[in-house]
Amino acid sequence: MSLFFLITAAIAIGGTLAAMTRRNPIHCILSLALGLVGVAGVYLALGAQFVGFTQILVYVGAVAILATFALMMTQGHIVSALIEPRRAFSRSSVSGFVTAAGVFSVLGWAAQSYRPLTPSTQQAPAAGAKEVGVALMHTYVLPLEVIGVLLTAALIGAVVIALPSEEERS
Amino acid sequence: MTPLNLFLLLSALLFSIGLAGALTRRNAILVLIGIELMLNAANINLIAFWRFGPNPEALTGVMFAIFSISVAAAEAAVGLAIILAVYRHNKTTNLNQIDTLKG
Amino acid sequence: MSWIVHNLWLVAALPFAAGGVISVMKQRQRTLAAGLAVGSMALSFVLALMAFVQVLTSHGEATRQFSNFAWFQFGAEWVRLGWLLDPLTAVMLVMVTFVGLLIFIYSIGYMAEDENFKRFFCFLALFAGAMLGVLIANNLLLLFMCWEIVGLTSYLLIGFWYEKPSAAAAAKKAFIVTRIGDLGLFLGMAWLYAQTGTLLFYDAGRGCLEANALTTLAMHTTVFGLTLSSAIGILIFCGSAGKSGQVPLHVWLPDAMEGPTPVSALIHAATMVAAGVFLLARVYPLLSAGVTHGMTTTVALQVVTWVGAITALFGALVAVAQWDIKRILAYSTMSQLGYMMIGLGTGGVSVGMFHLITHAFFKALLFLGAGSVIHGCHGEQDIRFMGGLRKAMPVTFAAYSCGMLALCGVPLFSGFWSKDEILHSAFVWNLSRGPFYIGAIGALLTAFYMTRQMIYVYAGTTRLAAESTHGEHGHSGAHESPKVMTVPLLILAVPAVVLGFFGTPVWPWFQSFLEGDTANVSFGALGGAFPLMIVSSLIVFVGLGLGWLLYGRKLIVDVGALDRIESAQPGLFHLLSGAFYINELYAATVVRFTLVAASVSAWLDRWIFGGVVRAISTIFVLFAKVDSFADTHVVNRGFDAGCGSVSYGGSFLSKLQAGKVQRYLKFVGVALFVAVALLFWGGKA
Amino acid sequence: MNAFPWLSLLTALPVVGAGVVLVAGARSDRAARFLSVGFAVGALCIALLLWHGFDVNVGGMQLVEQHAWVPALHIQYHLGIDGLGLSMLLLSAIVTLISLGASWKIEDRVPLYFALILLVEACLFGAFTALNFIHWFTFWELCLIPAFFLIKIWGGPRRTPAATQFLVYTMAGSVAMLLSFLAMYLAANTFEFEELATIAQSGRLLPSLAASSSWMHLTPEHLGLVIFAGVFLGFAVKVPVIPFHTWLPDTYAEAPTGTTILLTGAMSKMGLYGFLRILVPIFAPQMQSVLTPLLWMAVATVVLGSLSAMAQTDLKRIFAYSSINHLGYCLLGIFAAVRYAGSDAQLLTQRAAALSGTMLQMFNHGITAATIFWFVAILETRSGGARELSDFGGLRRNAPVLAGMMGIALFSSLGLPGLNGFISEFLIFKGAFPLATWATALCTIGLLITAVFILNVIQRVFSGPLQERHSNFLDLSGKEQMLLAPAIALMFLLGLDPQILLSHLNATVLQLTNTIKF
Amino acid sequence: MTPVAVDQIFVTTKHLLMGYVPAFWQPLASAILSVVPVLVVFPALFAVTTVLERKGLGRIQNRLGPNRVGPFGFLQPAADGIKSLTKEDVVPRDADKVVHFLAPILLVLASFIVYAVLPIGRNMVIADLNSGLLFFFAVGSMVELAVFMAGWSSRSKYSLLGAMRAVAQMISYEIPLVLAAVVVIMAAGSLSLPAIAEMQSGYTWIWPHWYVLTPWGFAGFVLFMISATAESNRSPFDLPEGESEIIAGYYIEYSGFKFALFFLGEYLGMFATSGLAITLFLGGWSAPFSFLTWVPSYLWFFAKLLVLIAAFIWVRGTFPRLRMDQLMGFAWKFMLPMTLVNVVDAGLWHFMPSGVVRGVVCAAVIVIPFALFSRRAQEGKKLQIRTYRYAE
Repeated sequence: MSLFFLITAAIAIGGTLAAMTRRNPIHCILSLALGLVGVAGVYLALGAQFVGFTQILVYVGAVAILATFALMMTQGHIVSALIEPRRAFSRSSVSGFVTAAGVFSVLGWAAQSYRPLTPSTQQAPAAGAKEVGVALMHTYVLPLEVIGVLLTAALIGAVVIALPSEEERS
Repeated sequence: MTPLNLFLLLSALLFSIGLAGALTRRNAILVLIGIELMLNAANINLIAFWRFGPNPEALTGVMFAIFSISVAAAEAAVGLAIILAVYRHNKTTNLNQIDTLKG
Repeated sequence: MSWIVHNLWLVAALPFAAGGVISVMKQRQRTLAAGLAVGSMALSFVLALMAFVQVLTSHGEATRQFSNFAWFQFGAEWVRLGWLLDPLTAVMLVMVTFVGLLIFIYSIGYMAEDENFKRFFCFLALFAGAMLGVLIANNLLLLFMCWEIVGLTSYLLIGFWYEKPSAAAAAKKAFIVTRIGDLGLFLGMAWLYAQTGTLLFYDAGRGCLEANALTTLAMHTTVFGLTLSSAIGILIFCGSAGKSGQVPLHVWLPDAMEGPTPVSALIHAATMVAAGVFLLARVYPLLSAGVTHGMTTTVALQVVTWVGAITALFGALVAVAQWDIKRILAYSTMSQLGYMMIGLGTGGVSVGMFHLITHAFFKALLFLGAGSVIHGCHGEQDIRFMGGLRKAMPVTFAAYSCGMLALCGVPLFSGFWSKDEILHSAFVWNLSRGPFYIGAIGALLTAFYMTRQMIYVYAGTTRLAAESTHGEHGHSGAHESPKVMTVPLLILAVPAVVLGFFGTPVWPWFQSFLEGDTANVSFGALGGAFPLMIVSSLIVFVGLGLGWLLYGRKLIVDVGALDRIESAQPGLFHLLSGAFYINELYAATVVRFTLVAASVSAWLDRWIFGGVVRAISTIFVLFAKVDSFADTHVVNRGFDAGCGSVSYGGSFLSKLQAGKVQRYLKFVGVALFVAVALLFWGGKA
Repeated sequence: MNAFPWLSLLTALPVVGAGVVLVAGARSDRAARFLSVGFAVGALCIALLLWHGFDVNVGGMQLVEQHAWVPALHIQYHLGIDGLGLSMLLLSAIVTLISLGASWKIEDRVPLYFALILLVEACLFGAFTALNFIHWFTFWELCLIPAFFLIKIWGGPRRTPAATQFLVYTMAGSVAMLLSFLAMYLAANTFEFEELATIAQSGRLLPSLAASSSWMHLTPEHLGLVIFAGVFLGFAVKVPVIPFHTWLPDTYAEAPTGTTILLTGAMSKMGLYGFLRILVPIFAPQMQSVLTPLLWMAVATVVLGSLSAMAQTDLKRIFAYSSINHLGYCLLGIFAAVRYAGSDAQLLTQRAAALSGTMLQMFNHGITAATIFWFVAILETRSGGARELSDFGGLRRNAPVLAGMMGIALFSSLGLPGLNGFISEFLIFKGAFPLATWATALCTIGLLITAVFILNVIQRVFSGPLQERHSNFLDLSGKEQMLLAPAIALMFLLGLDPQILLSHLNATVLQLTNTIKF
Repeated sequence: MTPVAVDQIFVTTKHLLMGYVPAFWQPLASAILSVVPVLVVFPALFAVTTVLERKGLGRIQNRLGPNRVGPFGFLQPAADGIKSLTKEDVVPRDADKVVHFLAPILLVLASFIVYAVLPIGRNMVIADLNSGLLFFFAVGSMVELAVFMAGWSSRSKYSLLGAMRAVAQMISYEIPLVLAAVVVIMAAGSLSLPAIAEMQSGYTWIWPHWYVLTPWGFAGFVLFMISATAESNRSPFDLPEGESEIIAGYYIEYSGFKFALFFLGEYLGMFATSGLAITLFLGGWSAPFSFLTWVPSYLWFFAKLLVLIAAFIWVRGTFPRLRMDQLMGFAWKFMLPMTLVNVVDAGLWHFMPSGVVRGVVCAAVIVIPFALFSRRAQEGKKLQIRTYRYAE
């Protein structure tokens, strides 16, 4: 239980909590970025260096930016419209929190009571770029290609969906 | 309380936070962010099980996490594009006002 | 082995090379083209003489020399080719190169006015090369290849005046009909190859014409109780029947006269048609394989003999009733080829070959003479429009007479000796006298139709000025041909007269030469042959007399006058002049059958094979239609009814579907909670 | 020579070429034409280089490139050539050049056309070098796509149905083949041709087939036949074997002539290649057990093909059927070769002869048919699109050189000795006659009918009086003569010295001869 | 002292110092010993660079540049620093104060962190991560976030526009940047920057094994430098700052030391990407000729860095600014295809046997598409000397 893990876990929890509770969506996104950096730290703590850096690259570098862009392109020009009203104790919010709390209770209970059937090996294996690359090009080459196709499809799909339709452009 | 349980607990917590956000926020973009958060929580699980599992040499968890991140990125791109399209149509991203799927 | 054996291929290669060079020359380089062709032929002639001398001066086994080489491989084996020098080759080489050379020279005059002069010599040279290739081949495959190229050049030369539709059609006919025979040869070759594992004729004991192979071939029997050797022999004979215009594959030969006359002389009288006989002579060991002491002949030889006999009679009969000077000679050639077949079948190689050689000279002479006549008459070929040419063309007349007498078999002329020998061997054939009688009748008819032709062409006064269908030149009167044409005629006339003396019963030099022996003069042999000589001489003179009786006594003056036989027996005459309507018969049967088969095949293609495909696609389309019909009328209607009730129930459920995404998510969350809870509490308990 | 992936390079070059032609040709049609020819020449140079470096004493695969592709499914990127593959590569390279030459006058969407032709070439190269089913099948199917567009866009008036028929028909065959191979994969767990052949020859294929896919309770023998039938169908359609040929005349007639050249010169060889590479090594026992119908099909292909050709009046249709007829001889050779022959050395020799002849015929027919269609293209261009026999006549007067050169090509097709067609036909007949006597004898009818219709073409096109409208018909220009001369020279060369080709084929023939086991 | 000793002088010094530290504190001490020099050297370099740039630009524009403070104006940075420190720190009333405050800090932080993986000399790297390059790009992408934060939090139209421009541009050029670097990864087979530098430190005769000397390496270097210029928002890609349109872009509302921090961050980013380019393509700290290896490696690194900085300055003084559509079109229609072609080229290089043929083929593979793409790009454009027409 290293200090590093505790710090990163704290960052992750704090960031995500802020992301889900701040009223200003921009703050939410920025906190989310912080939280995800924390998650990346958790990955590093687990020895998955490649995944950790990928996490930062993808989430901080792309997803967060994408979300801000989306925000800007929807209501970015009206700052006040962004801020959600305070209604923490409205009916739907309460029911949402209750549901989430329920889920956490069962998941947390399951997590803390879990006992692995086979003991783990103590030494953390290497999961650096080289090992990941070798695995991707050999065992997982088919999934890799599928993911490639998926990303291409998503790229094209996103462009097509987000394009203004004909009459909107004219 | 083994390290694995701790990671799982963290994952469960993040998952629940994401779920709470997704359930309570009204802004579609933030709901999407909540969902991303849930995916991340799942990834922590994957990595943790890989790290403390019986056969870490296979890199299965890492691979799964990488693919999951890729899929999440694709999902975010498409999801945000959809939100843009919906916004253009409805002039809002408030989910309470978007209910054309009503039965 | 001497130089000439190793380099025998040069004999064939030189004209080939000349032909190749001429083919890429300019149209107007006429002199060069002719010079190249004639020069190459002259060189070949010299080489042929060298080969001849080589054979002449060697004895016993050494008379047959060959040189083989590997060509290509398949699997573990190599296909080997080679050339062969034996008396048969040597004699044929000299004959072909000599006659060919003369005809080349003659063509310079004959074709002088033709714009495609160069092309003509190109084809001629190619032909000569291929023909010589046939002669020197020591491998049936090589022989076959040259054989086919001979056929091709023949095709090209017959169709030389391609703008005339009849010439083009005749060329096509010639190629196809001979190819029918060639297919037999092809199969025979494949079969022989399969059985003996080689196509080399002679290969130091391993060749297919040598004792080892022949014994095996003669021992095994195959379909119809034939021995293998006979069956293969008959297939090979198909090829030579096609090339040599034997019944029933003779139909192309008369039509081939559409080609220029030197071509007719060279290809369709002297050399190519004789190649069929040569081929049989070459594979004679195969044909006669299995002849035991008790039996003198084989099935294959019998087939050869009888086909030859029928052809001999057929040709002679038809020649009686022809008007075209070249067609008469063409049918005559057919008939003479039949004789050669009889000779080969009954008497062996030397008998047939002797007639082949003498015939080559006098028939070339006759054709060139006819060409000279046609040339003199400005392209007129119908003998009814000729007449009186004796005075106008004295040189031609003299030479032509020699040829005619030799062909008729007038004693002491070359044809007499060779034909007599055939009749003799047919007479002593122990299976049947049939061929002898047929031959005798043929000889009589030969003398008769040649007399008829001579009288029509040369006697009396000219009928050329009379209204002619062909004389578009507008010249009146005939004229003698230039020196370049008459000199070859005169040169050819000499062997036509004297060549026979090399193969008389008294001094059978030629026969011995072919068998590799030395000839001895023995007047004793004359005694056996003498009675038959008398008989055949009589037959000839009867024929001549008959001809003179019918045509010579009272000369024809009117162009439109009926033939003497026509006026007496019109039905018979028309049957003969129509060549027994064999062409028409073929047109009605074989050709029509093929055409019908072709259209049936096209129909099959369109309606059966294509139809099945269309039917399948139609079935699929039908399925689709039925399906869509069922969809719209059955399924949908039932579905609509069902839907009514479902939607009633659904409207209740749809209240839950508020369209609020988060509410759905909440359901999922609750479900997750319940599921996990159940899983843990329920599963652990 | 061996370290470098020459075969991959060869396959990739036309693809690159297609891209370059598309991009660079957008501005200038001329550039597109010359660039495509440049790439085709490059491919030919590589093919010749391979030819030069080929070890003629090795019967197996050379220049093998093998990499795992999808390891989970045992799909490999596996390339290699033996004599057969090599000759087909060379043929494809030459035929592509001929096709480009014949397409020179195309004016519509030039870069696309030439790029598609290059793509076809790439697919041919790919298919002739692939040794793994999936890899091979990819190219086999990919080949259809550019061909389809070539027909669909540049074809004659009835191009749309023709293109569709072509695509659907060949696809149907391919699907059957794919199913069969999947069944074999289930049984043998490999897509490698060589491994499949080894398994089949050791007799292990049928039992494992029966074990893995016991379909409708068939006996292993019958199951084997069903699987064989699937694969056979795929190839039979491509070759084509009568009665699976109905797509061919329409397609050949409607396709632009340059494409027809590719179709007949190289693509039809893919089917025969499949017969030799796949069917014969793997399915010899099955072929043996249905030999009689197979031989009937070969005879039908030869005889009906030639008869139908005789009944046509359109030049392209005539030579389309002529193509069927000529490939029929190959079928005869292949089918005769799988006849049970025991271990008699004499009959093994016949088998070698038949197989040699077949491979030689594949090459020869490619060259000859491509050249003939080139001439047809020339006739078509000069007469303003006329292709009917009755549209011509007497052309020899105005165009003696054209008549002479086309005559040589036609006589080569007819099987005249001294030209390339003869040797291969002789070898096939020589080998097939003792193995399948009656079928071979019947096939000689085809030889005769071929002569009839080819001479008929010569007579109707070149002989007779010159038609009025062709009075300005031009003879071949010097440039055209220069372009055509190599093809004609090749015919002579292969006719006079077939050893050039046979020396490279022989080790392969021997190997194939010995792999036919029962 | 041997050249090796001189080369390793900082390394040995560190080890020497570490010996005096108790074991428990050693990690921390080691980090401090490694980090502090970087924190000192590069800001110092920033100071030197600003004055060099101003003087250089001045010369290019035919004027003198700063020459008042100190000898030849070399103390100008100090003056500037004092000025910015003493200026009032103005924060707009409507601004999101926290984010407004955090933005420059995050920017400088991210710019500094990337130096962790950059080898500035033989054995001189703070953290030798085996995914170093990935780390570099991952942390580098945080800069975008910082820029956005700055632009958004200022509540100003200009700064928001500038921020959006900057972010769009940086995202667009990040792809060619990474793809241009991919070729090096393919060649080196490693993501670790010290390992990549080590790979290039060999020599053939006197020539170094720098990747820039291969066709794909040269193309990759050029593409990388173009992308890097855009990535660091420098001229001619400095639209986010476009003074003539949006005054100064995202940091328009900043003043005083925060403004200076932005400036610092920009230059640090430039140094870092230049350093990365050096490491990837120019052999890192290795000498350009084998006979020059006696010169210490860190000197080579800084020498190369200065050359590249000079090139940046030169480019800034030479090229006019692009239009937004040109900028994006250039990224997607030229840079991206070219980098992809370059990846293919590197693969080809890898699989072909070495020799002249390989060089020619690979050069052709990159030059031909370059010619084709650039011709395509110029299609239908009349290229001529422009005559400006003033607004009517």
